[in-house]
Amino acid sequence: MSWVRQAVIVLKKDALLEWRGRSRFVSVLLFGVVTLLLFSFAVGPDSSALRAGAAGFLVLALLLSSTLGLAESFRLEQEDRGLEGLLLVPVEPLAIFYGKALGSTLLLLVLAPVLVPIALVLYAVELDWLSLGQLLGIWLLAAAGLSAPGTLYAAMTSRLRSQDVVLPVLLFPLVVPVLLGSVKAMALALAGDPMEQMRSWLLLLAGFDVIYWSLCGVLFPFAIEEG
Amino acid sequence: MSWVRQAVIVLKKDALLEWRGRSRFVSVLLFGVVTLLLFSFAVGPDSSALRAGAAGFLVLALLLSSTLGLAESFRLEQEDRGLEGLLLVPVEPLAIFYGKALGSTLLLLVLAPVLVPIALVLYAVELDWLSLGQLLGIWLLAAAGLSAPGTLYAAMTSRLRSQDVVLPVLLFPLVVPVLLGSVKAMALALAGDPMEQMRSWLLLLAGFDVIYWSLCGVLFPFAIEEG
Amino acid sequence: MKRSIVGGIGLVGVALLLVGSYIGLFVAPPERHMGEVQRIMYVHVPCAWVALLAFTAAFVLAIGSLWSDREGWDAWMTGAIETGVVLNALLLVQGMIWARATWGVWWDWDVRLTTSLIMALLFAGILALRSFIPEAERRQTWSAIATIVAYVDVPLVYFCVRWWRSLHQVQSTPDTMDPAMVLPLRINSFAILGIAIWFAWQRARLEFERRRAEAVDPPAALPVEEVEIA
Amino acid sequence: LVSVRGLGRRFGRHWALAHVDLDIEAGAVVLLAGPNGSGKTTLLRLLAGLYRPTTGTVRVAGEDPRRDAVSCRERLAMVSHHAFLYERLTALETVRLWAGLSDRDATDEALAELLDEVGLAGSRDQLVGGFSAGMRKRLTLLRTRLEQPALVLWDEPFSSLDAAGRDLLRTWIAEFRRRGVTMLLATHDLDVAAELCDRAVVLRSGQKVWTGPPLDAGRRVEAMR
Amino acid sequence: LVSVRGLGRRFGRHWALAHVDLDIEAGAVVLLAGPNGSGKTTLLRLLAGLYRPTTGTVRVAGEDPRRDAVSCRERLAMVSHHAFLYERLTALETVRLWAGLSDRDATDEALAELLDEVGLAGSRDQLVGGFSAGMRKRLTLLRTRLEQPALVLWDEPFSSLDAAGRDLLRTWIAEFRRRGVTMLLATHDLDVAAELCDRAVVLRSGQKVWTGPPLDAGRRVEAMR
Ligand code: HEM
Ligand SMILES: Nc1ncnc2c1ncn2[C@@H]1O[C@H](COP(=O)(O)OP(=O)(O)OP(=O)(O)O)[C@@H](O)[C@H]1O
Ligand SMILES: Nc1ncnc2c1ncn2[C@@H]1O[C@H](COP(=O)(O)OP(=O)(O)OP(=O)(O)O)[C@@H](O)[C@H]1O
Ligand SMILES: [Mg+2]
Ligand SMILES: [Mg+2]
Repeated sequence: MSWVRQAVIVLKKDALLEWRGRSRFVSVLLFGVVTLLLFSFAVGPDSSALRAGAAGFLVLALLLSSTLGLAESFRLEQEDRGLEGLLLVPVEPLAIFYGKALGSTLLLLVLAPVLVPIALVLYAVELDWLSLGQLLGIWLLAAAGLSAPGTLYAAMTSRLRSQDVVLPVLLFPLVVPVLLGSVKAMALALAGDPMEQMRSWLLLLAGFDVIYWSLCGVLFPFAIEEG
Repeated sequence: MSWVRQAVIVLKKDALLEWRGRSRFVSVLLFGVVTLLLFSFAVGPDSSALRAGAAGFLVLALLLSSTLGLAESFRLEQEDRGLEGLLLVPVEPLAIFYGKALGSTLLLLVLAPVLVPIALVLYAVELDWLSLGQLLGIWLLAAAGLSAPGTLYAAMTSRLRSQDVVLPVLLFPLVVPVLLGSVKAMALALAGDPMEQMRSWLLLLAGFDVIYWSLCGVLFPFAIEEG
Repeated sequence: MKRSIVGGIGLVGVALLLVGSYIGLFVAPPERHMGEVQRIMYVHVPCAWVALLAFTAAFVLAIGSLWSDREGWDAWMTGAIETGVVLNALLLVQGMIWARATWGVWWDWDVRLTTSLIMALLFAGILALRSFIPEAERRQTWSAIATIVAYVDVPLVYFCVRWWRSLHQVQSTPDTMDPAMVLPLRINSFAILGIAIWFAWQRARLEFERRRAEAVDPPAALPVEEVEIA
Repeated sequence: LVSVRGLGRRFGRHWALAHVDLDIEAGAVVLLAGPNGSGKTTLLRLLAGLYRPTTGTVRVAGEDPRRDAVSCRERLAMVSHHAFLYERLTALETVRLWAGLSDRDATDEALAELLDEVGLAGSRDQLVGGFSAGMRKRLTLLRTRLEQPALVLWDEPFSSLDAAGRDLLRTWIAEFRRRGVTMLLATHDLDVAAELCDRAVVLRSGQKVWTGPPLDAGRRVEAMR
Repeated sequence: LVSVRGLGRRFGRHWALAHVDLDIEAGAVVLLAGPNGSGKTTLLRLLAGLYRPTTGTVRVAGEDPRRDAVSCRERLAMVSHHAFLYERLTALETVRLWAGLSDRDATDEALAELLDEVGLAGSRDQLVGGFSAGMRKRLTLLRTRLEQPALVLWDEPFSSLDAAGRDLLRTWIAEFRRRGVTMLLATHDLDVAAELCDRAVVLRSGQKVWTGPPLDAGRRVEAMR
C-alpha cells in the first residue's frame, strides 16, 4: 500500500481524535489567546511598544501552541502504545511522519483566523488586505517550518519521561531561524516594506521548510524504530 | 496519621522522581532560559524595548515553566494511576495538595538563581543588591501564587479525558492577577520606585497567595475525588 | 601506539600555539583601525574554524552511526561535539570581548553572532539529550539524528555574513590580508586543530569506556534440555 | 460490613451497573463473577469510593466511601487492573512509599523480606518501569500486606501471574480468610477462586442475576452465552 | 520461518534474554512458557522488531525485522500486553483504522460483523476509553483477523478474557493452526494452551532451558520453583 494513502489515514485519525478531544483544540487556542493577552500585560500599556512587538508576540504564541499540540498528539500515541500498533500493521514510518507533520501544520493554520484578529485588536495595528494576505502566507510558512522538526522531536521525546520540557529545549534553538524570519517578515508586512527586504526573509523561511520537510522525513524512521 | 507527615512524604517522593528524571529539572530550567532568549529574538534588537519588557518576560518564563512542571508532575501520577493508589492508602487529599503545591513552589524557586541573572544580562538591566533582594521576594510570592491554583488545575486537567472543557478556561483568569502584580512589582524593582507603589503590589500578591493557598486547599479534595 | 600518536599531535599543537601566538602578539603588525585588540583574531578565527570543522566531523560521524550501529562512531561523534561546544563557547567569549572593545557592546543580535549562539545551544542540547537517555542504542540513534538536524545551522554560520547584511566581518582571503597576519593565523589554526584532535580523542575514549562499563557480559549459558516429541 | 442498596452507575448513556443490592457480613468471602463488561470493576470501584454512584447507596462499615473517603479507605485495600506504580521508583522505594504513607514504620529489611515473599528480592533496586507484567502484579499485591485491611477488593488478581504466583496468592487469600478479613474477589479463573470463597454473585450487563455457592458460579456464567 | 541465533537483549546491566537459539518451521505452533520475568515478552518483541537485539540475530522468513521492518511486519501480527488503542476512538473506528491502514477495503458491515464475532457488537459506537479490561482485549484480538498474517505472536492472549472469550480464542488459534499459520504463544495458562501447540519452549531467567512436548511444559515450569 502506498505510504501516501497511509499518511492520509493517519491524518484523518488524528483529525478525528482532535475533534473528539475538542477540549484540546480549545485549550491550545485559549493558550494562544492568553499568551497574546499576557504579552500585552507584560509589556504594559505603552501601545507603541506593543505595536512594535506585535509580530514577535504573534509568532511566539504560534510557537508555544505548536509545541503543546505536538506533544499532546504524541502523548495520545503512547497512552496505550498506539504508535507501536501502527508500526506493527505495518504503517510506513514515512506515512506517520508526513501525516503528523501535515496535521500539525493544519492545526496551526486553524489558529490563524482567531489569533491574528485578536493580536491586531489588542495591539492596535491597522492593516490592509494585501498585508493581511502576506501575513497569512508567512503564517503558513512558519507553521510548516515549526511542524516538521517538531514532529521529529516530539516522536523522540514522547518516549522520554519528561517530554514536555525536553521537547522545547531541543526544538526552540532549532527553529530560531523560522522565528526570526517570520517575525521580521511579519513586521515588514505590518509596518510596510520600503526596502524590499521581505523577499529574503520569505526565502529563508521557504528554504528552511524545504530542508526540514525532507531531512526530517529521512530521519524519522530511525527515530521511531528505536525500542 | 497526620496529613502533614503525609504531605512531607508526598513531597519527598516527588523530589525523588524529580531527581531520577533529573532531565526534567534541567529541562524546565533550559526551557526557561530558551524562553527568555526567544523573547529577545521576538522583540528584536531594540534594547530599550527589551529592558522595558524584562519584568514581563521573566514572569512569563516563570508561568510557562510552572505550567509545564505541574502538568508533568500530574502526568506521572496518571501513568499507572499512582494518584489513585495514594488515595486508596489512604492519603489525605490535603496532604497531596500541599505536598504538590510546595514541591512546585520549590522547583520554581530553584529556577530563580539561573533565570534572573540570564535575564539581567540578556536584557541589559543593571541592578543593585536591594533591588535584587526585592526581585527574589517577588519571585517567591509569584511562584507560590502560581503553584496553588496550578496544582488544582493540573490535578483536574490530568483527568480531563472524561472532564469538561471549562477547566482551562477557569484557570487562566485566575492567574492573570498574580502575573500582573508580579510584573508591576518587578518593573518597579528594576527601574526604581519613586512613588512607593511597590508595597501595594506586594500586598496584592501576598493577599492572592493567602487566598489561593487556603481556597485551593479546600477545593482540592473535591477536584481529586471526582471519578 | 595510537595513543602516543594522538598525544604527539596534541603536543605539537601546544607548541605551535605558543609559536603562533608569539608571532601574532609580537611580530605581526597591529591592525589599522582596531589597533592591538585585533590580535585576539589569532585565536578567535582558529577557534571558529576548528569548531565548524568539529561539528562537520560530528555530522559525518552521525551519518555513519545511523548507517551502521557501530559503537565507535557514537563515541567519536560525542568527542567531536564536545570539542566543538568547548571551542564554540571560547569563540563566543572571545567574540564578546572583542565586540566590547571595538563595537562598544558585549552583544548584538547580528546574524553571525546569533547563528553562532544557536549553534552552541543546539549542540549543547544534544549533549543534554544524551544524558537523559539511559539506553545506549537509543542514545546513539537519537543523538545522531539530532546532530544531523542541528548541523543545518553550521553552513548558516559560515555563509550568513554573505547572505544578510551584518556587523560582523565577511570572510577575507589571504590575498586581501597582510602576509604577516596570515602566517600566525595559519600556525594557530593548525595548533588548535591538533589540540582539538587530542581532546576529541580523549573524550571519545572516555565515552567508549563508559559504554563498555555499562555492557556487563551475559550470564553463563544454561544447558538446554531437549525432550523428543512423540 | 458492606451494604449496597439500589446501586447504579451510568457512564454517558450507558448503565454500567444498575439495581444492585448486596450485603456482605464481616468475614465473608464473596466471588464476583460475570462476563467481560458485566460491571465487576465498576462495582469494586464504587465500593472503594473511586466512582460516585449515580443511584443508590454504598455503606462500608456504615460509612459512605465518598463522604468519609479517608476513614473508609483506612479499612480497605484494593488490587486493581492498574498497579498504581511510579515507573521511576525502584521496587524497594515503592513499598517504602506505601509503608510510609500508611504510617507503618517498617525497616528496609522488613520491606525487603516482603519483596522476597513475592519473589522480587532480586529486583528490589530495579526501576519498576522495566518490570514485566507479572512482576508489576506481584508488586502491587503487596499493598494488601502493608495495610491492615478489614476489607480487600481483588480485581482479577490472578491475571499475568505464573503458576507459582497463583499458588502464593491462593495461600494469601486463604490466610486472610482465616484471619476473618472480608473479601470480594472478581475474577475469570472461577475454578481457582471457587474454593477460596464462601458464596458467589454473578453479574450480567451490570445487574446482579444470581447468587449461590461458588462452585456453581462457573456453570451459571457458562449458561449465559 | 523464524530463525534465532545467539539472541540476547540487555536492559541497563540486566540481561532479559541471553543465548537463545530457536528455529520455527512454517506452520508450527510453539508454546512459550516460563515464570514471571523470564523473558517471554522480550523475545516476542525482538521477533517483531520492536527491540533491537544486543547480541545475536533474528530472521523472519530470512529477513531482519529491524532492517526490513515493514516487509517483516506485513507477515506478522502481534497481540501484546498493550492493546494499541486510542481512547477516543469508538470500537468501529478503531477497526476501520486498522483495516484501512492494512489496505483491506472492508465495508462497515464487514467490520461490524467482525466486532460481533468478539462480542462487541453492542459497544461498536462506544469510545474504547470506557471499555473494560476484557473488552479491550477482545478488540485487540481482532488485529490478527484484519491482517493476513503468516506468523502470529500471542503474548498472554487469554488474560482478562472471560470463559466465552477464552473458548473463542481457542477456536481461533486452532483455526489458524489448521490454515498453516506459524504461531508463538506465550502464556501462563499452560493447560489451556498445551493442546493448541505442537511443541513447547521453556524460558528461565532469559535463557532457553527446555524444549519438548507442550503437555510436559507445565510440569517443567513447576519444577523450577
Ligand atoms: C560573540 C561574538 C562573535 C562571534 C560568535 C563570532 C563568530 C565568528 C565566526 C564563526 C568566524 C569564522 C567564520 C568564517 O571564517 O567566516 C569569525 C571570523 C571572524 N571574526 Fe568573529 N565573531 C564574533 C565577534 C567578532 C568581532 C567583535 C570582530 C571584530 C570586529 C570579529 C572579527 C572577525 C574576523 C576578522 C573574522 C575572520 C573573517 C575572515 O577574514 O575570514 N568577530 N567570527
Ligand atoms: N469509565 C468508563 N467510561 C465509560 N464506560 C465505562 C467506564 N467504565 C466502565 N464502563 C462500561 O461499563 C461496563 C462495565 O465495565 P466493567 O469494567 O465494570 O466490566 P468488568 O465486569 O470489570 O469486565 P472485565 O471482566 O472485562 O474486566 C462496560 O460496558 C464498560 O464499557
Ligand atoms: N524495558 C525494560 N527495561 C528494563 N528491564 C526490562 C524491560 N523489559 C523487560 N525487562 C526485564 O527483563 C526481564 C524479562 O521481562 P519480560 O517482560 O520479557 O518477562 P516475561 O517473561 O514476559 O514475564 P511475564 O510473564 O511477567 O510477562 C524482567 O526481569 C524485566 O525486569
Ligand atoms: Mg474488570
Ligand atoms: Mg510478559
